[in-house]
Amino acid sequence: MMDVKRVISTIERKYIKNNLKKEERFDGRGLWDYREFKITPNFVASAEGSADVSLGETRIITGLKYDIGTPFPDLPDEGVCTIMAELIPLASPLFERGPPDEQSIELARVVDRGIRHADCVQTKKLCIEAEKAVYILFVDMYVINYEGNLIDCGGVSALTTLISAQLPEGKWNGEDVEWTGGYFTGKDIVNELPLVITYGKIDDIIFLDPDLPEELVCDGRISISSTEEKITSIQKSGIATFSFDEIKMLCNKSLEIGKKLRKDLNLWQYKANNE
Amino acid sequence: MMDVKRVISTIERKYIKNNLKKEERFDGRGLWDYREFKITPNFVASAEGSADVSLGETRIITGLKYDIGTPFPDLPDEGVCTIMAELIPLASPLFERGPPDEQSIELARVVDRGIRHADCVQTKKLCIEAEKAVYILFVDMYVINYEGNLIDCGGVSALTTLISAQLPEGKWNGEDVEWTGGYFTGKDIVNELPLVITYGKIDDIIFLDPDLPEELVCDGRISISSTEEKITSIQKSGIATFSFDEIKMLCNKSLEIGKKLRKDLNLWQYKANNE
Amino acid sequence: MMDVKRVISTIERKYIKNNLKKEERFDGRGLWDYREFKITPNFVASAEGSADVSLGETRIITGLKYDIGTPFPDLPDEGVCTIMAELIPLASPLFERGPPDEQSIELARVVDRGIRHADCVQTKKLCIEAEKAVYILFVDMYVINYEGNLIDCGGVSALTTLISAQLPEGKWNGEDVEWTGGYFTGKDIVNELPLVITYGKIDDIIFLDPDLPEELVCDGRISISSTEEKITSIQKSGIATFSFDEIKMLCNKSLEIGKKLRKDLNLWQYKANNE
Amino acid sequence: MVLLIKDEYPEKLFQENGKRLDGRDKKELRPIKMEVDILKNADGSAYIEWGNNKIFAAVFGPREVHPHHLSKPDRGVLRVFYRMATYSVFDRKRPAPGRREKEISMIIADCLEPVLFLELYPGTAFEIFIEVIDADGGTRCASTTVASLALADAGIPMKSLVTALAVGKIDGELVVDLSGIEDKAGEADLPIAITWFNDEISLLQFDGDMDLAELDTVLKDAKEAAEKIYEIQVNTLKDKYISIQKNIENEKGGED
Amino acid sequence: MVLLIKDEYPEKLFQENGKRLDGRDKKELRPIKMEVDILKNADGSAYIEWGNNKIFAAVFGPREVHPHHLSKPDRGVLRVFYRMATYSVFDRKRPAPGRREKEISMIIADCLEPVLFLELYPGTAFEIFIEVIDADGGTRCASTTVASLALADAGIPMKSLVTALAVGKIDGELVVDLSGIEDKAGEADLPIAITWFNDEISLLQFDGDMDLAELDTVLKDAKEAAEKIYEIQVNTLKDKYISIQKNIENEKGGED
Amino acid sequence: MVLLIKDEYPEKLFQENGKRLDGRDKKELRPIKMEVDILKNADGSAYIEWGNNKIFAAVFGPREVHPHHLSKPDRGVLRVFYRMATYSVFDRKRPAPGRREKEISMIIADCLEPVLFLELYPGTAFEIFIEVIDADGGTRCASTTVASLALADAGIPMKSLVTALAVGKIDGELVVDLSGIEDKAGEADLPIAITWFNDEISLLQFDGDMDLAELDTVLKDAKEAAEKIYEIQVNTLKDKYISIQKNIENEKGGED
Repeated sequence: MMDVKRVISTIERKYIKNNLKKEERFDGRGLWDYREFKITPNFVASAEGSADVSLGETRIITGLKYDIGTPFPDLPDEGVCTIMAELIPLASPLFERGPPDEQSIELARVVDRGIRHADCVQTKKLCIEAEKAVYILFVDMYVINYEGNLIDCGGVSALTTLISAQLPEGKWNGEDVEWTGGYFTGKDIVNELPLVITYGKIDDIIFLDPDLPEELVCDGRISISSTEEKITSIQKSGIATFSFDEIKMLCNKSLEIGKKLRKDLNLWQYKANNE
Repeated sequence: MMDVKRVISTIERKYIKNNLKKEERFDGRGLWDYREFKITPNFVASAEGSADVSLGETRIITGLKYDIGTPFPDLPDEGVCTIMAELIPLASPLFERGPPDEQSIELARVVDRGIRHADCVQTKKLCIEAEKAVYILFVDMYVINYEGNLIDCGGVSALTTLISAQLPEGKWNGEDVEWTGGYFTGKDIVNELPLVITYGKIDDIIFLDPDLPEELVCDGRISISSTEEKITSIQKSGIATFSFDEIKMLCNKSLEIGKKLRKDLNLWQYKANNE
Repeated sequence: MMDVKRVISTIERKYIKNNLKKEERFDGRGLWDYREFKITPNFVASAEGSADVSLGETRIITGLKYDIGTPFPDLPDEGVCTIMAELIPLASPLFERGPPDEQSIELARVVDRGIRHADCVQTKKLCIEAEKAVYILFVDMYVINYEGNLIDCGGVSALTTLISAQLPEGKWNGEDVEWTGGYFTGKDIVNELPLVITYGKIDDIIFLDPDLPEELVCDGRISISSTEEKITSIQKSGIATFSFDEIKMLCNKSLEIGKKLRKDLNLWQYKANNE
Repeated sequence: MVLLIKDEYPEKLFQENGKRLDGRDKKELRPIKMEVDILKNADGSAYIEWGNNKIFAAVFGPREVHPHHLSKPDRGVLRVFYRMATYSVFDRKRPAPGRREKEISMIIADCLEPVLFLELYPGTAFEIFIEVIDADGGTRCASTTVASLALADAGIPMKSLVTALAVGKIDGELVVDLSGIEDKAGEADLPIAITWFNDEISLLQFDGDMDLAELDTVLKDAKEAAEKIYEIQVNTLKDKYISIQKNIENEKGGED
Repeated sequence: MVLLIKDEYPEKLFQENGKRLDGRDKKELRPIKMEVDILKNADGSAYIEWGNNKIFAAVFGPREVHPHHLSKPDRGVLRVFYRMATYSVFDRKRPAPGRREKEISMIIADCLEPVLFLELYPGTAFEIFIEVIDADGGTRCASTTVASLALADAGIPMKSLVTALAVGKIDGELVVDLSGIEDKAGEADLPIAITWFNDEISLLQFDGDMDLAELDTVLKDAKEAAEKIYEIQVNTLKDKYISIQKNIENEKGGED
Repeated sequence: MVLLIKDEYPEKLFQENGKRLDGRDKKELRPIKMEVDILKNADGSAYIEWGNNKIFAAVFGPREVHPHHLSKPDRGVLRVFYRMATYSVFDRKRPAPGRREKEISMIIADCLEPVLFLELYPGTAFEIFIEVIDADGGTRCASTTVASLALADAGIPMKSLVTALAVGKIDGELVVDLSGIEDKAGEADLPIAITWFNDEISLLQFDGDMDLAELDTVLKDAKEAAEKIYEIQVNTLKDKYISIQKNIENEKGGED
């Protein structure tokens, strides 16, 4: 792979940093502004749920497929929801072909943890018959264009996909699963709406939603997932270090920004309607 | 791997092409002549069917193994016949070690499609008990020497292998498959005898059964499978383009050549006899 | 990987060889002396059996895990014991990351064969219910430090691990395996105590228990497993050749050295006691 | 375990009124929509919606070849990577590219190479990445068609565009542009690509069962239908140039 | 088939006397034992026993980078390979390294890099191999802690040691140093690492459910506990130097 | 699901008349047939039928080493790739080479290397590809024997040929040249190879159960039997040179 860090020259690095110090960003945003989110739900006819989400020029198309499987023995009445990410080379010359690399593992894991620990997907509702049959959901994210901050874009993409989902409803006939003829929708599955919010850090400057050049020059990032009142997941990456006070400040900010974003995006509008 | 195209020098390319234009080939064949086929059935004692087939110096040894499996849900009363090809490095310095490359995938696929779409293997006869147990046949081709036109050699090799097959006959005892003591032979399985016929194209010259130097210099190939009256499969490969008239001419020729070859090879003579 | 043979210079090779000719070794041992064995059983709390074994500076930590599986159809009343080895890069700059290489396959196979053919693990005692459920034991060796002669160290490590084992005892309730509440220990599983003994050969000099420099310069090695009275396994490796008389002499010596070592190590002291 | 709903096919592929299940006549194409210059990070890109197919193509190059031993000293190489998203099909596809994807990649490369001047780019590679986001029959043809647009969008010299579509036989009738269901439940499927600079066929596959007369007819139908698709391709490129033209004029206007 | 004994968790994680299941108070660490210079073939090495965790770390470098394209012309690279032995966990782990192991490797590398002067070692690599022989909760933190010791043992210039531990919430109570059972059955888990040269946080992960006040408290607890672990690290290194010192003195004595 | 017919072994491996199941005496070899120069694209090749074993060997070299880092500056390397066809055994083998095949490849390489002068070929490789088309016990020995012929056919300087066979114990009796069924159902199996230039053993493996006296006897039997196989190897090469000689003479005759 190209050495990502070398795509940006030392001059650019200085320029970006100096601008950030002056609280100026190349695209005119303030330090705590998001780029624009654009959401198209149900983009993929073959999927049981899907969303095409852009954050600025970063674009992720996510789809949901399902299977019926036997539950894990230690969670006999819970379904499973897995998140996968593919950073395909179409999206950037920085991505290479081959098995998932560290960056795609990170994207999937951070989005997954933001969802998992917020009691977002009600896995007990994905149970058809305890110990016998549960839904296994596959939420697969494909990065179509990469312009920085995949995580926040992926978080909204995965969440919208789940909300838009519509699965055939199964019941246990004593031996096998059969279709009731009805459907099971995102409204039945999704409980909380956790949002993951990512900040970059260069030297001692912290800013929201890094775009690609900012991501390439920054020392590190921190992604904080939260519901209305609680922090549910944190992931620091890169070699930046954060002071204890900075962490507290960012947790605080995340609750605040999350609240606003949750209202602005109004994701429930994308729920499936045919029941 | 070696760059196949560079094995042949520009001078050789010109020489081969000029000869073909004069309808002359290095080994004295006319444009529409096959090299000689040699067939040894039942070459491998450990296999349930096998054939050692040479087309000129190209040699492929194919064997058939079977397993009993559960049928696909959407084809509950049909067995399965899979074709695999290995281009082992023993056969040519052009082949490298490692997982199957494009050329071996192509060989397996073209032979497979020629067989599959001609209703050659009667998959319903490979059913022991609907929804419960069917035969899964593995027809595996090993290229022992490579001197061009693997596909036509492989087609005859796979077909002879199927015809020579002798499988233990199973019956369903309500719970499991047990052996009746009898056998199931190629005669019971094979219906049609589709033959795949390959042509090379250099500039605007088309010719039957390319040998290795011809294959290495040609712009492309086309393989056409047919039964007595019908075309059942076509596969163009390489960067040659064909006019609409050329395609019609070749389809016509394939029926004609196929008829003659089917008679000459008389593959039914290789059927297993012990029932 | 580094070219192992080039780690040792020609001068060192001559020096080691000349010393061996004078029956002198760098660490003061005689030609037929072992380095010291140190054994710590039950090193790993998470494993059902384990041993930390050093032979001089060579150190292998082995653990045993189990699973319950269906027996092989041709051995319906026998459990399975598999041996695996990992030569992790922590143990030596000579080891590289990646899938198991030839050396780790060799270590696992030679230790496995020494155990398997000596009727060491009584696989029939690993049967819970014929045709239904048997124990599958995984004995996994991790090389922690590599200073030559992994095989003899691994042999003692695997054997001690088996002796120290303590598995929950299962019984068949007609449908599934349930725990009796009791345990199954190494004493119930292990029958014979085969020891594998390895010799190096440089030119025409043969010596016991090669250390790392000796292993790197020697032409080949031979590992001989034996019980009290019988030879149960031999494996020659490397490009040394042995005369027929040398083989006879070494088989003889192996019975002799094995007897002494079996007494000195007194492996039965490490058996699990809680029944 | 069996999925709740099986991917089953209807017994008949024509309605009582003689129309196909999706309401089309035998020689009618599904709705097709194309866009170019849709992916900012690629040297050229295009997007196609063809029935329910949704496919992106991105072109990079000429650029260095990785791994290096795949480069050729006397010409450029064309590498195509056709992939399907896991969720683009009825049963979730495994994430790793399978044999089918590799085979189709090779076929598309062979089919596009005749229109390129690779001899002008020794030692370099053109790489085309194709991602099928939603699949509904004929993805290899739609991919070829959109990849040819992406090459044009990248400004790479070409002898002509390439247009591909699948024709075939369903319920005994010859039709053009097989839908997913027609592809699976029909009797014959013939993907074909035409290189317009010489009016010849650069991709041809066939699986099924046809006599010579049927083949003759269906090839003619294919060419007629391809001409309609070609027109859409050309207009998509024209629209792009018109819009660029307008931008330039607007800027000039602004300068005045 | 189901294993005979399931890996089940108790309903309560506190005893009646208010102690945790292993008898600890909320802010009490498990027993920790460290050693350095334990693997003769490495440039630096260390071993830690932390509760039932048993972990080895070996450092090699600065050395050539394989494969070469991973090297950087202007600085050294730090590569961490965290692996778990198959038998180190309740259900046997598959031998090949999984995604989790690769992710943790990356996290540990990011967490250690701030204390190194990689700009002084252009074109080379430091490689840290970590092998978890026995696992009981908090392996990523114990691995970070022991890897930092192994770096020091290798004599590599460092701004400071790094200390990591996991704090969290079990049965609604905030505790430090989660055990394996507390990690699995608890409500929140927060691994954290501190780079002592700037008193900042170089690893921070969190999964669970906490309000801001809880987070504030638990971070404070984490720092206090980390200071105790740091002391053990420093003493382990001191002991090594003292013993080297003694050896030298003994030798000198012998010379007299 | 269980295969219809299991791969079962008889209870006794001797007939009432004292002969082995295939009619052989204890010290009798199975029929052996060899050919050289059978694969036109290799630098040297050979084919062996030994009982029901059918094995091809092809030698390429000296040639460049891929990947390059496996080459040695001061000597050539010998690489052996032993593979079994999927259909060569009772239960279909998976297509990808397994651990057993890699292990046997290494053993055969070690066993053949002593007869080569690799120090004369620095930086290059000899590669031997062995394909077992039909297997019936003793394939590693038959492969070694046929590979040694292929090396000679390639005209590579050798100190001597190498001959290998398996001896063993079945139903308590020592026998030579174990068949497939004897290998699986017998008590002991001892593959051995002899390098004739020094009359020493270059491959020796043993699995089973023998006391010293038995081992002594069986090694003697092995050597006697190997001498018979060696004769066949030599005659196969002689026949080739005679036929070349004749061709040359015929050509000369033609010239007259």
